[in-house]
Amino acid sequence: MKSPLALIIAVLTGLIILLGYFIPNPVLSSIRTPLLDWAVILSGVAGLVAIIHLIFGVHWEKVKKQGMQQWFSLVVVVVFLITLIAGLFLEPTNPAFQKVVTYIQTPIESSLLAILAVTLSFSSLKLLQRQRNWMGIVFFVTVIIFLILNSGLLSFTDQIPILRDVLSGLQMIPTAGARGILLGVALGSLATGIRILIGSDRPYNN
Amino acid sequence: MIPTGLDLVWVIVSFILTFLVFSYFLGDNAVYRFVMALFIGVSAGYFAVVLIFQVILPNLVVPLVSGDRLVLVPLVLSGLLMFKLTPRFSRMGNIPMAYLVGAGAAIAVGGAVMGTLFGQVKGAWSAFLPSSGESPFLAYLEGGFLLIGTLASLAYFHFNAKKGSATSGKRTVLVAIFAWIGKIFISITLGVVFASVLTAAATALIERTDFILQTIQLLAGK
Amino acid sequence: MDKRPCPICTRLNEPQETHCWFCHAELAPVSTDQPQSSDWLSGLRQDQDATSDNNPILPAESTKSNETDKPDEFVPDWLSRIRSKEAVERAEKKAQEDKYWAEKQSHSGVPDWLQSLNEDNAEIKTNNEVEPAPPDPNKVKSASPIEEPSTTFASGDDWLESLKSWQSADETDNLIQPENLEITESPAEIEITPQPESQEFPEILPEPEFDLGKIFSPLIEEPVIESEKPAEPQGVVLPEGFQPFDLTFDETEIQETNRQPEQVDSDLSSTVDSRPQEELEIESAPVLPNENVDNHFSNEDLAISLEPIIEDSPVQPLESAQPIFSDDQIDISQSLDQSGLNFFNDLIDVTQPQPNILIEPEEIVENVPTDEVSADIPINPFKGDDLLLEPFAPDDLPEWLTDVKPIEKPVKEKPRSVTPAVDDGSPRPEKGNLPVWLAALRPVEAVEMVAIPEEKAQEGETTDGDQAANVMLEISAATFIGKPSDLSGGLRVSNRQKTNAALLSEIAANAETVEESEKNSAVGIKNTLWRSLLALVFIVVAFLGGTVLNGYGLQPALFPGEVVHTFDRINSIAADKTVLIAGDFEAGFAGEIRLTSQALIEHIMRRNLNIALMSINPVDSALLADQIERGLAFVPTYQAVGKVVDLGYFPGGAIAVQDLGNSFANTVPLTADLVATSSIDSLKNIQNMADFGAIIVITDKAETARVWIEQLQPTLNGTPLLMVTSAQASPLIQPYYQSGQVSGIVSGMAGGLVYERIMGSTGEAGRNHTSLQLLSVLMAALVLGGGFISLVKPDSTGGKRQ
Amino acid sequence: MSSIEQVIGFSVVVFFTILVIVFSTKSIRTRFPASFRKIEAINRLKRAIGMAVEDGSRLHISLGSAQLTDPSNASALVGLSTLHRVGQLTSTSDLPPICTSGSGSLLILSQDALKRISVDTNTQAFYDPNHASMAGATPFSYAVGTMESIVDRGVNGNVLIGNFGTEAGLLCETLNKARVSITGSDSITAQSIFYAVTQDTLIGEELYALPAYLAANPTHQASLRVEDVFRMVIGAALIAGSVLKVLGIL
Repeated sequence: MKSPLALIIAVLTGLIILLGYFIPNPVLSSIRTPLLDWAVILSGVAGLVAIIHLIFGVHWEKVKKQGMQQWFSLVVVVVFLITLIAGLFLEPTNPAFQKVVTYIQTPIESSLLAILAVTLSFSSLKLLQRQRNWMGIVFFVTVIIFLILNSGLLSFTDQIPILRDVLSGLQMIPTAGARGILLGVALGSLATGIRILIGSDRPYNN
Repeated sequence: MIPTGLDLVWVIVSFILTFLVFSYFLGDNAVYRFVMALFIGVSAGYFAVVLIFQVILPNLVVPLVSGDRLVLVPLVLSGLLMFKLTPRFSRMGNIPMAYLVGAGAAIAVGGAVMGTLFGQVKGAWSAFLPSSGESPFLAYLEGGFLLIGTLASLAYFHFNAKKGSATSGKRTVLVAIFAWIGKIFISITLGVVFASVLTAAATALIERTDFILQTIQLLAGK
Repeated sequence: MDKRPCPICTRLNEPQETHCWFCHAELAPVSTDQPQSSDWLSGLRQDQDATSDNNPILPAESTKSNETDKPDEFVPDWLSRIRSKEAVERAEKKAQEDKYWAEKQSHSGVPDWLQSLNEDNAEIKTNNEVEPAPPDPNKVKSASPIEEPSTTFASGDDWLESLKSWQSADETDNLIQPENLEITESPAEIEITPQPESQEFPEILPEPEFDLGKIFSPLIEEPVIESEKPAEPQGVVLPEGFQPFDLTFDETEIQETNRQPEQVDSDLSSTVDSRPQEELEIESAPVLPNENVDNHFSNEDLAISLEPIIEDSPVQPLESAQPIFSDDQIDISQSLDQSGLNFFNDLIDVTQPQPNILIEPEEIVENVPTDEVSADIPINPFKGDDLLLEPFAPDDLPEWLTDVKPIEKPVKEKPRSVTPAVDDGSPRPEKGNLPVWLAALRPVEAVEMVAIPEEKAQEGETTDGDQAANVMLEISAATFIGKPSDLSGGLRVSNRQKTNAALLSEIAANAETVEESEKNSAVGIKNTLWRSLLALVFIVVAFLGGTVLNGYGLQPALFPGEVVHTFDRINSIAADKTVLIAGDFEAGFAGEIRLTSQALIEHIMRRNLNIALMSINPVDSALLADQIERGLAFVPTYQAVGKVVDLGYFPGGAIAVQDLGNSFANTVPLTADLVATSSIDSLKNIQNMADFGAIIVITDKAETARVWIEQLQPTLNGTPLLMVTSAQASPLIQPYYQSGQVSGIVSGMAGGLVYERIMGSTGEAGRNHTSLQLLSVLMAALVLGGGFISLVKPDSTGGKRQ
Repeated sequence: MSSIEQVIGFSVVVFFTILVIVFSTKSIRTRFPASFRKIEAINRLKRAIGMAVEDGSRLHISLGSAQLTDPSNASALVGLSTLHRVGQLTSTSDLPPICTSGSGSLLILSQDALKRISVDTNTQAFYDPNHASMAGATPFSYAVGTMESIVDRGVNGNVLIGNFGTEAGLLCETLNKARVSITGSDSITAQSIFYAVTQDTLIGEELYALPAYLAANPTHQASLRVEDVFRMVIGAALIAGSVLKVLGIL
């Protein structure tokens, strides 16, 4: 069953905020600013809802089941509770609590990124097997050239005018390609947003 | 800066965690999964604390205490959103979600038009302006090259097929030619970005190995 | 009529006979003193010792059709025996039967056997009118059934008895053992029976499964049922591959459960017997435990699930109506506890005309408490029928196949939907596993999405002048693709078919999967080994670059302009100005960001500028604070306590940036420590972002950099916007630097190294620079080598080709 | 931001909206039926959907970690439309799709989408709110949680549509174990990773076309046609503006 109230709220909110982009009216701006702030607050609350669901809806349910996953989920729940309680007592600006980020989260994420260096390189071995076409070959050649460029091994070319211009021109190409991609993405975003604003797509309705 | 005391303990924890994550090189294993569980729990806990102290308290609770009536609206909406936790009453949360989606759609449209469309179009135009010391001819050449690349990349995405080719899905000749050129530009772009991603990841690996090295030296020095 | 037809086997008997000579069933007119005809177990046991004269015979019609339709190669020994005995009997009775069957043939459109049932119904109805008192359910349970069971389950009993000649006593006993019930209580017991199979073995899967619905609702005419077939929702767009799938069910089993109560009523009015509705209601009264039903079912439930029983009730007392269920379910139906709903949902399935759908008892049994099973309950024939599916299966198959067990899948314990239109209580469909080679052959056209039907549009278009509004309506009407309501709970397949499927899957698995999984695991191990080796090489190279080979790396000959401009901008900031450092990066990039930005932050500290820290990512507060702390190690004279202000985390991403562009003072009223920004010396003069000395955005993503540039730069009025980015964002931010929107960029470790060089300091970037160069070359070599190998030895599966 | 830009921007939005509505009308659709070029990755997705129904395997859709308050949310909204459509198309299977995301609002919307699918397709019995989950609170933890979901739930087909960062590389680690994985992102970084590591990648704007190619509803196809119209307008504007720039007028 569709909720007309939800539709009206979505469309109205969207239109007011959107008009604020185009019409520099102080009244409109005074309405639009709190609307945006509320959206930010709601986004934060939605984050809390999602975390509660993640811990008590997903992982706590897994804790009740048998198997190896049970123990991993138990770790998730326990660690979450410890972090939450510590944070509630210490507050997030406390340097002691911030060590959770600097000494736990950062090393883990950095290590994951480091893993990517290996796994992406390994996957790139078969790049041409996956993309055996013109695009793939151009991609392949570009990756090699720019890896060497990024390494700084070709820094001597800065002193050779022709080579420098060629490499400079080569580095312009991504600008054109990225611009084309970004314009396309903008068109797609525009279409997606408008479909919601005219009530066609309603991801919020039950 | 040599860590001591509790800081040293944290460094050792960090050191161990790095090794445990690196165990993934040996394949997906229980140790790695344990660390990932720890990671998910810690990040969720930290995020929750930040949300409580830096979003909800200053934006909902503090204004409410100080008598700001306008805050009742987001407060009620937030309350309704909490109903999404229970499947039975989840419909109550549709209103705040509708609000969020409407706002998000407007932000997407506004950002696409005012940010990206205008920004990129103006950027393409500005390429024709010669920078300081550059000859206008070179600037036009450069701008023209970029323009063709941009147009071709745009043409690559063209979706309409030519009439009568509903089954073959072929584009018109002109669009097809431009699309082919655009494909080259796009693949170069993706290649450049991918090379940069590899560089960033390699930097992370280097930073981690450097950390391992430093920690070993620190512990050996102790 | 001289001869009286048996209500079970429909054969003619002498008028003085009280029991059928063929099947020992009671003959219809004798309404009192019914023997335990439904004591199926005892009957079966007696038949074990019976002589060949007593061998049961399949219904004549079905036998006839079998003989004509069925290829010879499908006739097993046991069937030959049955047929030979039948032939003898038929020869004796043919003359009398011909007359009788000729009479029956006059009823067009209704199968003979069903017609006979209807006639029997009429007879029994008369009997019930004589005895209208509603039977006590408890009594009914223990009492022998009256006439109708024998009528209703005629073919079932007949079929069961026909088995006696070939079925061993052990097997027969097993059929009715409770343990056996439990054993067969596999979760996947109910599945689809493919149409051809049911046609292939009509003699072993006779009418009971086919026509349970007809038996339970003999008053509903077939054509009416067909016309009542639920239309597929308008606008349904199914992939082509799905269409036959659904159509199959449209033709077979969707019909009944989708019937709305009023539709059923209208059907009743056009029943064969054309009995008045009141009469039907009266007849239903004795049988239905109405008070219980009222307590536990919605009107819709009753209307849909019980209608057929109501119709049959006079001739089908409860215990005979239950035979499809286990005995203990009779108790359940009387107590009608919470599980009653499922119970009757199951009943719905059974009462539908289901030519190719078999109901097996296990699912029903699982809902029933075993302590309610009473020993003296007559074994119900339908139960037996269902159970008989089990022993039949092995006999249909060669012995070597009988060991193949159906694949069991766990029953989901979630309660079913209470919506009658949705939940028919059926279990989940059995999964199929196509071999990989077959899946690969599947043409995409088979699942090509059908174009959006135009019918939807018509719904929305009422007037010409209101097209926009119509579009809105049309838009909102999603293209529905749904399960037919009675399929929502799953599809049903017999155990025998499961056995066949298990066999097939076993063969397929042996042929493809095992080999493939072995191959995959071998490839997986090989990949892991190679990857581990590669990781080791990477780590060793990184170590060497930072230690032994440190200093051998090539230094940049020229300093890139964007880094030099950054340095110049920082250098030119007035001493009393505050620099805003906004962090918008993930913790994973903290290492790279530190290598990139360390020299820049040192530079700001050396200049003794005020710093305001702001984080758009929740973790950045901590990471920026850590950066400042590290900077203090190199610039110990910097008074961080008074000079650095943490503004905390700003949620909202792009919105926060936009707000900052509009007004800093309004957007940031408090610091992270909840102190008013207006009360802080370094911030009290700042109303807008343009009032800062410089804005340094530290980010790892080109997208977030774009947001800052596009949203904020136009409001800065010449205040430098500087970017410190991860290497991965650099190529996409360069154009902004070239267009002048960004004043300077320091990107990646290479940028950090250049900044260090400009500063004349030595830091982490310089220490690790060689490692980066080595790793970059290594990665380039790997990609190159991999590419050459790919060209020389292409992957057998092939990639995307143009 | 000049006022002329605001007027042009407003005009763009208004004309875009009008054209979407016009192209959605039945008369236009029947008189000028749409025909789109083929996109191989989407063809494979269609095949994967059919296979998922037939062999009873599960599809997984991941929406990335964009916040609804970010401009990059459009890709996630497309992911939601895709989730809804895929859910409809696989409704005859007994394994509804699972969905992971990296932000709270996307979690709630994906739960709503799954519930709506179950109502639309009479499969409430299969609805489980836990089929949609926020796998992690940060992009990397989301990637790690999603990897676990893919492995633990026996997913045989993946659709990754949304805003991803470098963590896309981690996700790709498990994608290759599935039969089919369709990837697409508005982020060029993620696109490059997907292109290098996976076989079926939707590049740039192609991801926004996914619901239209899956025939979700008339406006999706209409908006695709309008995008083509505006693409030409943008092309013309680029050329005209460049000429004016060279001439020194602009």
